[in-house]
Amino acid sequence: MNLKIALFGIAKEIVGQSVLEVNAPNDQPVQQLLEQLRAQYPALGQLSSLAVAVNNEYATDTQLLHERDEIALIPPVAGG
Amino acid sequence: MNLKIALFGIAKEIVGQSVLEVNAPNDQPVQQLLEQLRAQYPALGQLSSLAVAVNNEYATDTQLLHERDEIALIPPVAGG
Amino acid sequence: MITIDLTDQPIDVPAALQLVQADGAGAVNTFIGTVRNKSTGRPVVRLEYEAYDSMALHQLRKVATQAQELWPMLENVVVVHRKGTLQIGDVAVIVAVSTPHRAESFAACQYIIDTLKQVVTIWKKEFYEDGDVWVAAHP
Amino acid sequence: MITIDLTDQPIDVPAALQLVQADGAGAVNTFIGTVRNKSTGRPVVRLEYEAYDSMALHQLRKVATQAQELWPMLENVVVVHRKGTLQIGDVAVIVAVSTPHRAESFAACQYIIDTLKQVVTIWKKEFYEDGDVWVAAHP
Repeated sequence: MNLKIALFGIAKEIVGQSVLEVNAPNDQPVQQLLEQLRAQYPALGQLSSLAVAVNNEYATDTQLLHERDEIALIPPVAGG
Repeated sequence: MNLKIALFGIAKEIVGQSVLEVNAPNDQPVQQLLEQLRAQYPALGQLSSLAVAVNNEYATDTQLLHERDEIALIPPVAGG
Repeated sequence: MITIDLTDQPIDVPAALQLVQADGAGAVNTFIGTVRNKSTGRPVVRLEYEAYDSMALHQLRKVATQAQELWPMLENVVVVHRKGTLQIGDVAVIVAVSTPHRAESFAACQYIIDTLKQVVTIWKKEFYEDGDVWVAAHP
Repeated sequence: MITIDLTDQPIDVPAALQLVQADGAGAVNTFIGTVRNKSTGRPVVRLEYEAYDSMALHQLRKVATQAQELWPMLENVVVVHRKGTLQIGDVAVIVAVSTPHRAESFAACQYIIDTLKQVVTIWKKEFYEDGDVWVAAHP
């Protein structure tokens, strides 16, 4: 399946674009997507934290991703 | 000596005036003034608390009063 | 900087917030006390605050100074208390403090309003449809 | 009532305070975060906030709703966060809550700002004379 991943803040800078398209096996868990992205962009592995959001909620590591999900990569937030 | 005592809130209502003049022996302690006033105006004895202020500071029971002090009777405060 | 006021005019909240801000302070905590439409379940129609002005101002400044001793990083403190007749929704008191970081702004502001209520010589009379009461006067 | 906003315009603090007031709530606690002129000792010249808007709004509402569950007496909650470029002294965030009594107003407001900082998808870049840093990005 094809995943579109929205990127923000330092993650957008590291990857160099604001949306990343990734080809992934069906029902891929969050953890595997993160591993794949960290392998491709080692600077992502140096962040204090890196989460995945699915449909505006933080996803767990074992959550399965689907093609129509709204997926985003969430580097350390710093609001307020 | 002659003490002028400023009255506020419910104490002013109980006594029926905003300044009370009291004749007291020299160097009277606060505690004795309070006893004298409670005897004269028993409703003062029913308040949750009754303090004396001398020159804008709360006075202790044993503090001695002087004629030129600015003295006030402080019923329970309720600012804020 | 400490700013203290006791006024029979409506409290200017934006002006107080303007005064408390400091370029070195990223955190501003503000407590605003307003007149509620009821007190212990009883409908309130209005309030009257009476103050022993000179002592109230002196005690307010003392409380603010104590807060600056307890939280030395405190930048500015503004405390304004209203007196006279107040209607429902009117602002009775504002306490605003600025600090570099937020935890201290909450702690210092709460300390000031809590202590103010214990020591500042201001008295409140609540008026109901059928009577009035000096708040806290009796056990 | 919960009011949430994320805006690239200057935050209207008096409007937020107006919105939070309720006749049944005598206590309003407000936290305002402003841009400090330094960060960990280094002079800051300006900030940029970037947001994942839909998620930030969703998470802000969730935090406010959680606060109402934790403090059922909470009347109104207003949270407004700024995004885009901010100068020193600009308001970055305001959290305002109203409750019948004051202790809960402090607790609920502090809960909201503390939780906001942990979960809301907003990123901050600080600009110095000689560079810039994404705040909290690296250990």
